[in-house]
Amino acid sequence: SSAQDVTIPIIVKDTTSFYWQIVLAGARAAGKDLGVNVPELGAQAETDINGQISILENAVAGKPAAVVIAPTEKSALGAPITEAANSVPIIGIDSSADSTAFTSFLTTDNVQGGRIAADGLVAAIKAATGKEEGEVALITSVPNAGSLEERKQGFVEQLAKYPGITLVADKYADGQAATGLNITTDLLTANPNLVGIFASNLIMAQGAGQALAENGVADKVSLIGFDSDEKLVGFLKDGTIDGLVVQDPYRMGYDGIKTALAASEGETVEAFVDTGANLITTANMDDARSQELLNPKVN
Amino acid sequence: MTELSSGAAAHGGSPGASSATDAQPILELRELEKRYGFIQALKPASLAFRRGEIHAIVGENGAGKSTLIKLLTGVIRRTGGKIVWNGREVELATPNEAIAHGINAVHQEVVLCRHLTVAANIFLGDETVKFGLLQTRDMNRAAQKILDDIGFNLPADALLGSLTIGQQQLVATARASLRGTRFIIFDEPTAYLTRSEAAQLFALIRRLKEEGVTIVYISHRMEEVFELADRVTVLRDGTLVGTRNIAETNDAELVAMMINRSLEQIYHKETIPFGKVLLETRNLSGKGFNDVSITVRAGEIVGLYGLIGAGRSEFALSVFGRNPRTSGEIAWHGKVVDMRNERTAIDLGIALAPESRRDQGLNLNLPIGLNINLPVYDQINSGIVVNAGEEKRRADQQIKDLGIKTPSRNSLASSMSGGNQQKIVIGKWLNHGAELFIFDEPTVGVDVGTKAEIYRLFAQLLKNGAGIILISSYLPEVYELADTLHVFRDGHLVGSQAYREKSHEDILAEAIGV
Amino acid sequence: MTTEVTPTSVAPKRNFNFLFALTLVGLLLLLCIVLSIATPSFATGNNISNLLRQGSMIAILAIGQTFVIITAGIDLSVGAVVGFSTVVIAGLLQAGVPIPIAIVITLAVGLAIGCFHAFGIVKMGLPPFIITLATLTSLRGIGLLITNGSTINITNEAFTLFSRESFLGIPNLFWMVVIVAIPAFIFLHLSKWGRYLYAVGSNPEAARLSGVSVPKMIFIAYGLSSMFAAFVGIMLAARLGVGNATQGDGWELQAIASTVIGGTSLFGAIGSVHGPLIGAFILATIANGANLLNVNSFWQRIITGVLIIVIVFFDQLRRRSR
Amino acid sequence: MTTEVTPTSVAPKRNFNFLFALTLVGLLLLLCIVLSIATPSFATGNNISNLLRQGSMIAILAIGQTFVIITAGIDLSVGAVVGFSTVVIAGLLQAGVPIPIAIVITLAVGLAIGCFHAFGIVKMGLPPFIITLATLTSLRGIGLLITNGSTINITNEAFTLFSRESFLGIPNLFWMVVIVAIPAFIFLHLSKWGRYLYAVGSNPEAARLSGVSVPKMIFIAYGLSSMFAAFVGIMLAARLGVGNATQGDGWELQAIASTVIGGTSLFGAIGSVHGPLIGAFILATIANGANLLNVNSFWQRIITGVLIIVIVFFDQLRRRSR
Ligand SMILES: Nc1ncnc2c1ncn2[C@@H]1O[C@H](COP(=O)(O)OP(=O)(O)OP(=O)(O)O)[C@@H](O)[C@H]1O
Ligand SMILES: Nc1ncnc2c1ncn2[C@@H]1O[C@H](COP(=O)(O)OP(=O)(O)OP(=O)(O)O)[C@@H](O)[C@H]1O
Ligand SMILES: [Mg+2]
Ligand SMILES: [Mg+2]
Repeated sequence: SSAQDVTIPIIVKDTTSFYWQIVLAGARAAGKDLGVNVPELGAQAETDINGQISILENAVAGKPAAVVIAPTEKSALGAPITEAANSVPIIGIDSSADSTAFTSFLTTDNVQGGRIAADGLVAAIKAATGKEEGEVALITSVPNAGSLEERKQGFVEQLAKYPGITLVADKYADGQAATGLNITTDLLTANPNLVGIFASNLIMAQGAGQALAENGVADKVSLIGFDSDEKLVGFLKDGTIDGLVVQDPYRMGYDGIKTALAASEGETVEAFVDTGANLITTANMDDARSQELLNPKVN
Repeated sequence: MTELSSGAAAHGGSPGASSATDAQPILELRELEKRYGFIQALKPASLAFRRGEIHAIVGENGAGKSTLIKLLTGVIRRTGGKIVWNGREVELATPNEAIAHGINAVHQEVVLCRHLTVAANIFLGDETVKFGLLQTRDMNRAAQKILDDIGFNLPADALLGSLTIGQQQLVATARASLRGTRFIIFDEPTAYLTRSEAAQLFALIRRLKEEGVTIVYISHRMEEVFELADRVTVLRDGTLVGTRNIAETNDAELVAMMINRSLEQIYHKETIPFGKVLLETRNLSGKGFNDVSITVRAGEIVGLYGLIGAGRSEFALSVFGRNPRTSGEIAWHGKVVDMRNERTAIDLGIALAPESRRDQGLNLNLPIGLNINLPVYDQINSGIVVNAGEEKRRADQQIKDLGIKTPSRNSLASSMSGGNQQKIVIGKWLNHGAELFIFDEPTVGVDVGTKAEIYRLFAQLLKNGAGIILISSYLPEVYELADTLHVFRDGHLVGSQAYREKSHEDILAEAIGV
Repeated sequence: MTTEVTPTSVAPKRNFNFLFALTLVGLLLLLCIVLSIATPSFATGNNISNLLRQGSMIAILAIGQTFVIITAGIDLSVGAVVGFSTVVIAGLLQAGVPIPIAIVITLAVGLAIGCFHAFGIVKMGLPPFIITLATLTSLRGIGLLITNGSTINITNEAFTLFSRESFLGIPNLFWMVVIVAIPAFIFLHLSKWGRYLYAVGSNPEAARLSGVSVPKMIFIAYGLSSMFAAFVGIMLAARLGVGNATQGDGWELQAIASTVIGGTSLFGAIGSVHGPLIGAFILATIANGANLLNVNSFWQRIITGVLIIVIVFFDQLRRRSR
Repeated sequence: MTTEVTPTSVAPKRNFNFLFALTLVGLLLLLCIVLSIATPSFATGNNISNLLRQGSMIAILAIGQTFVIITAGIDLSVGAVVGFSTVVIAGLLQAGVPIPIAIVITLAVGLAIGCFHAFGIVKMGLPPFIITLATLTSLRGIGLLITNGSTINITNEAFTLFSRESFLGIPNLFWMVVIVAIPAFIFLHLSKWGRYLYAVGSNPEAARLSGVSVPKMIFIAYGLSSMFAAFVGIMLAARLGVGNATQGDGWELQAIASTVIGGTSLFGAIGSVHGPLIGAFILATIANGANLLNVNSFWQRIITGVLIIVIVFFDQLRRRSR
C-alpha cells in the first residue's frame, strides 16, 4: 500500500512541555522518513485526563492506520484505549495504562528513573561532602501527574537504602518555575543542613537550579534534575546541577511511529521495548551518547 | 409642635380602643425615630393618619420625609418608637409585612427591574402561577387592563428599561395601587411626570381616596399640596414641626414652617440687559430632535419647555457635544464650531447640569468634594499633583454657598438626600464657571427655600455675563424666569415667546399640540 | 464600563431571546457544515457521538453558571468542585457505598459548597468573585489532602461503563445534559423562581421591596451551580474511572465563556438556558474540528480566544442596534 | 447581591483608607511576629531577602490590577502577559538586542496588549472579563507557537545577574517594586488622573459629562496593567534565566486576590496603591512561612483560601460598621 495516505496520529500528554516536543520531533522525523502522515496531538497539561480521552476519541474517529499514545493516567486511560484498540492498533509510549490491548509498548520506566536519581544524588553528595549522609528534599511539579508520582515512588524507595540520608521535605509546586524557585530558597532557609535536592521534572529543575545559583550554595547542595534542555545543560556545565536523569524521548517518538506503521501493515512487532533512562553528570556529559540525548534534533 | 403633640397624646391616651372605628386613626406613629450612625435622620415623631384622608408631608431637602416613608414600608428599620396600625402595634420590619397590611409606596427614585417587562414588574412577588408555571399571557392581559383602567397609556409587554423615567414612575404607581389596598405613600411622584401624566395620577389618587385608601403625599410643589391634600404635616431637620388642615393654612405659613423664616418670593427675576450672542444653533438636528434654531445671549435665560420626551434633553446633550448632531450647525460667539465631545464644549465655556443626577450627574460612591471638583482638576494642579488646598477650598465654598447639608466634603454623595444631591450637581458647574450654563431640570426634588437660592444664583450668573438655558417640565418655573421661552413638541420647536408674552394655558396647548 | 445600553425597543423580550438563540444555532450549524466539507470524518456517527460527549460536561456547568451570572454574580469554583466531586464519589464507591447513595451524597456535598458560597455572599458580604476564588483554592487542597495527591481508582464497572454507553443511539453523557437542561429551562423560563432570579440580578432592592427573598434566590443560584458541578464531577468520574482532585482545572473559565457566548450578560439579568448550551457545543465543535483537521494545539488556543471575541462582539452589536 | 452598603461615614475618606492600611500592616506584622517565634529561620536577613523577592512580582501585578479594578473592570490576562513577555525578552536578548532596547520593546508589547483590551472594551463594547479572558487564552497559544513549546535559555549574564543582586542590602527585585509603586502612588492618589480613574469607576456617564475622557482613562488603566505585567515578565525572565510561555499561570488570580485583600472593591471606585502591595506581601509571607514550617503544600492551599475569606470579611465588616 502507498504509505502516503497512511495516517498515524501521536498523542502526547502535554504539548506545552519541551520533553513532549522532543517526542513529537522524533515522530515527525519518522513520519518524513517513512512517508506517513503524523498528526501531532495532545492535551495542554499533564493533568488533563479528560482532554486526552477526548483527543483519543477524535483521533480514532479519523480512521487512522494506528495510534501512538503516551497515556497520561494509568487507570483512566485503560478503558478508552481498550475500546480504541477495537478499531485500530494502539502503540503505547512513555507510560503504561491499565489495558492489555497495546500492540506494542515503548517506555521509560519512571520508577526506575526515580531510583537512578536517588543513586545519582547520593553519589553527588558523597563527592561534595565525602559522606553518604545528610538531609535531602524532593520537589514535584504538580500533584496527580502519573509519571511524577512514579519517579517519586522510585526515588523514595531507593533512598531508603541509604541509612545516612533522610528525606526532610517532600514538596508539591504548581507547575511554575518561579514557585519551584521560591520553594527551594525556603527549603534552604528552613533546612540549613540540606545537602541534596531532587527536582523531578524539567521546570522544577530550572527553578531549583536558579535558587541554588541565587543563594550561592551550588557547592554545598547537590541537585539532580529530570529531563534536559539548554538551560539545564548550562547548569550541568557550571556545576549548579550535579546530574540529570535523561530519557530518550526522541527515540520514543521515532520508534513509536515506526512500530505503529509496521503493526498497521500486519507485521509482528515487539510487545515491549524499554527505551531507558540514563544519569548524565558533569563527568559523562561529553560522551557521544550523552550529547545525543542532551541535544535532540527538535527541528 | 404643640398642636401635633396634643393630638398624638389624645390618641395615645386610649390605646385599649382596638375596635376599628372611623374616628380611630389607621396608622399612628409614636415617638418614631431613625438614626444612621451619628446622623439622626428622624427625631422622635408622633403623628396620626386618618382613615381615607390625603395627608401631605412637606419639608426641606434632607428633612427626613423619605426616611419616614421607608420606615413605614419596611425598607429600613426604625431605631426607636412605635408604629400602631389599626389600633395594634406592628413591627413593619420587612417590605412583605407592610404589603400584607396593605401598605405600599411609590418611592422617590424608581425601584423596579429594568430588565423585566412592565407586567412582570407590576406582578413581581405576586405572580399568577398554574401547575407551578408562570401564566405570562394572563399576567400581561391583567396588567394591561390595570394600566388602561387607571388611564395610563403604556404597553404591558414592553421592557421597563425602554420607558422614560416618568413612564417608569407610572408603572411604579400602578404597582403600588394594586398592593396598597389600605395605605399608599407617594414620595415626590410628579418630579418626573408631565402635566398630563400628573393629571392622570391625581385622578387616580382621588379615586383611591374614594375607595377608602389613605394617601400620604410628599411634594415640594405647594400648589399640588393645596390641590390634593386634606391635611399637611411639615418636617424640618428631622423634626415634626406641625400639622395643619389644608383649609386653615396657606403657602406662606407652610414655607415659614419649613424654612423657619418667611420667604417673600420664590421666583427671583431681575432685569439684566442682554449682551452679545453666545450660542446660536442653526437648524440643528440629532437623535430625538429636529431642526432647532435658538439663540442665547449673555444675561439671558432661555427656557425650554415641553412634555417629557419632547427632545429638550437630547438637544442639550448635542449642544454639549455628548451626542452627535445629524445636521445643522452650532455657532459659538458667532463662529461655527465643531462640538466633537464634552471636553470641547467645556473648554469653550459651556456647562451642563444633566437631568438625571443618579445616572448622569453624580459619582455616587465618591466624596462630595471630588464630585464638585471633577470638571476643574485641569486647573488646580501644582506640577503633576493636584493642589490639595485649592481642592478643599473650592469644595467647601460650594458646600457653603449652596447650603449643602453635609458633615464634610469627604462624605459620599450617596449618603445625601435627593435634593442635596441635586445641589452637588449644580455646585460642580458653579465651581467650574462658564459662559453658558445649561440646567436640565435643575430643581427636581429641590425644596422651596433652596429653589429660591438657586434662582438667585441664576441672577448672579447672568450679572456676571453668562447666559442660561433652563430646561424644565415645571411650567411656573420657566414661565417666571425665562426671558425667552421655547416650546418643544415631538422633537420640534413649536413656539417661542418673550417673557410672560402668552398665558400658561396657551403654552400648555402648544406643548400638548391641541 | 460599557455603560449598558438602554434598550429602547418595545418588542417583547421573549422574541429577542428566541432570535438570538437562532443566530447561535446558525453559527453552530455553519461550523458543522464547514467541518463536514473540510474533513470526511466529521459527519460520522462515531464523531458526532464523541462531540456530544465532549461538550456535555461544560454544557451542564454553563447552565449552572448562568443562574449565578443572572444574579450578577460569578462562580469561579465550579472546576474545583468538579475535581473534588470525582474524589468524593470515587472514595464512596471504593468504600462500598451503593451507586445511588454515593451519587446523592456527592450531590449533597456540591449543594453544601454552593450554600457556603451563598452564605459568604449574603451573610458575610463577600463579593462572589472572592468567595468562589477562595473555594477554588481551598477545595483543591482538601481534595489533594484526602487522596494524598494521588488518584482513587474506581473499580465499580457498572459505574464507569455508563459513561461509554448510549441510549437510542445517543451517548448517555448527552442524555444527562437533557435531564439537566429541561428542568433548568422550566425553572428559569417558566417558573416564578426564574422570574425572581432575573429580578434579583436586575435590581436587588426592587426585588426585596416586592417581597422576593433575595438571600433565598442567591442560595438557590449558587446551590444549583455547585450541585451541577458535582453532577459533572460524577459524570467525569464515570468517564475517567478515577477520582482525582486536580481534574476540571480551568473549566470555570470554559463554562463562563460558554455562558457569555450564549448571550448571558455579566452585568446580570440577561441570559437563558439554551444559549449557554449552544455556546458550550460551539466551543466543543471548535476543539473537535481542530483535532480532526490536525490543527496545532497552540493554534487552537489562539482560535478559541479570537472566536470568543468575535462572537461576543456580534452579540453586543446586535443588542445595541436593536 | 451584596448591594453595596452605603458607607455612612462622617470621617474623611482619606483617614479611613489610612486606618485600613494600618490594619493590614498590623496583620502583616502579626504574621511576621508569629512566624519569627515559630521558626528561627524566618527573621534572618537571608529569608527576608527571599521574601521580598518572592512577593515582588505579584505586588507589581496587583498594583496594575488595582487601576483596572478601580474602573470597575478586571484584567484576567496578566498571568499570560507575564509568560508571553518572558518569551519576548528572551527572544530579543538571544537575538543579540542590547538589554535596554529589549526591555523597552517588551514594555511596548505589554502596552500594546493593554491597548488592545481597552480597544475591545471601549470600541467593541466587550465586557472586560471576556476580552481579557480571550487574550489569556490566545496569548499563551502565541507564546507557545513562538517557542514551539520549549523554553528559551537566556545566556546574557548581566541580565540574569541583576535579579540576584541587592542594593543597600535590599534585593534588586524589591527595588523594582519601589520604582513602580512610587509613581503609581503619585498617579493614583495625588494626580488628577487618579481622580478621573475613580470617577470613571464610580459612574462613567457622570465622568464623561464632567469632561473626563472615559476612553482615555480605560486605555490608561489597561495599558498600565499590561505594561506592569510585561515588566514583571522581564523580572521573571531575569530571575529564571529563561523565556517560557506557560510561566505566570494563575498569577492573575493571585494578583486579584492581593488587590481585594488590599481593600479594593470589585465594584470599582474604591482602592489604593499601598493596600494591594501589602496584600501581595501578606500572601507571600503565608507561603514563605508555610514552606519554612514545612506545612504540607496541600494545606497551604487550604490556608490561603480561608485567609482570603477572613481578611476580606473583616474588611467588609469594618466598612459596614462605619
Ligand atoms: N443611607 C443613609 N446614610 C446616612 N444618612 C442618610 C442615609 N439616607 C438618608 N440619610 C440622611 O438622612 C436625612 C434625611 O434624608 P431623607 O432622604 O429622608 O430626606 P428627604 O426629606 O426625603 O429630602 P429630599 O426632599 O431631598 O428627598 C438626610 O440628612 C440624609 O443625608
Ligand atoms: N437612548 C435613546 N435611544 C433612542 N431614543 C431615545 C433615547 N433616549 C431618548 N430617546 C427619545 O428621544 C426623544 C427625546 O427625549 P428627551 O429625553 O430629550 O426629552 P426631553 O424633552 O428632555 O424630556 P425629559 O424631560 O424626559 O428629559 C424621546 O422621544 C425619547 O423617547
Ligand atoms: Mg426624599
Ligand atoms: Mg429631559
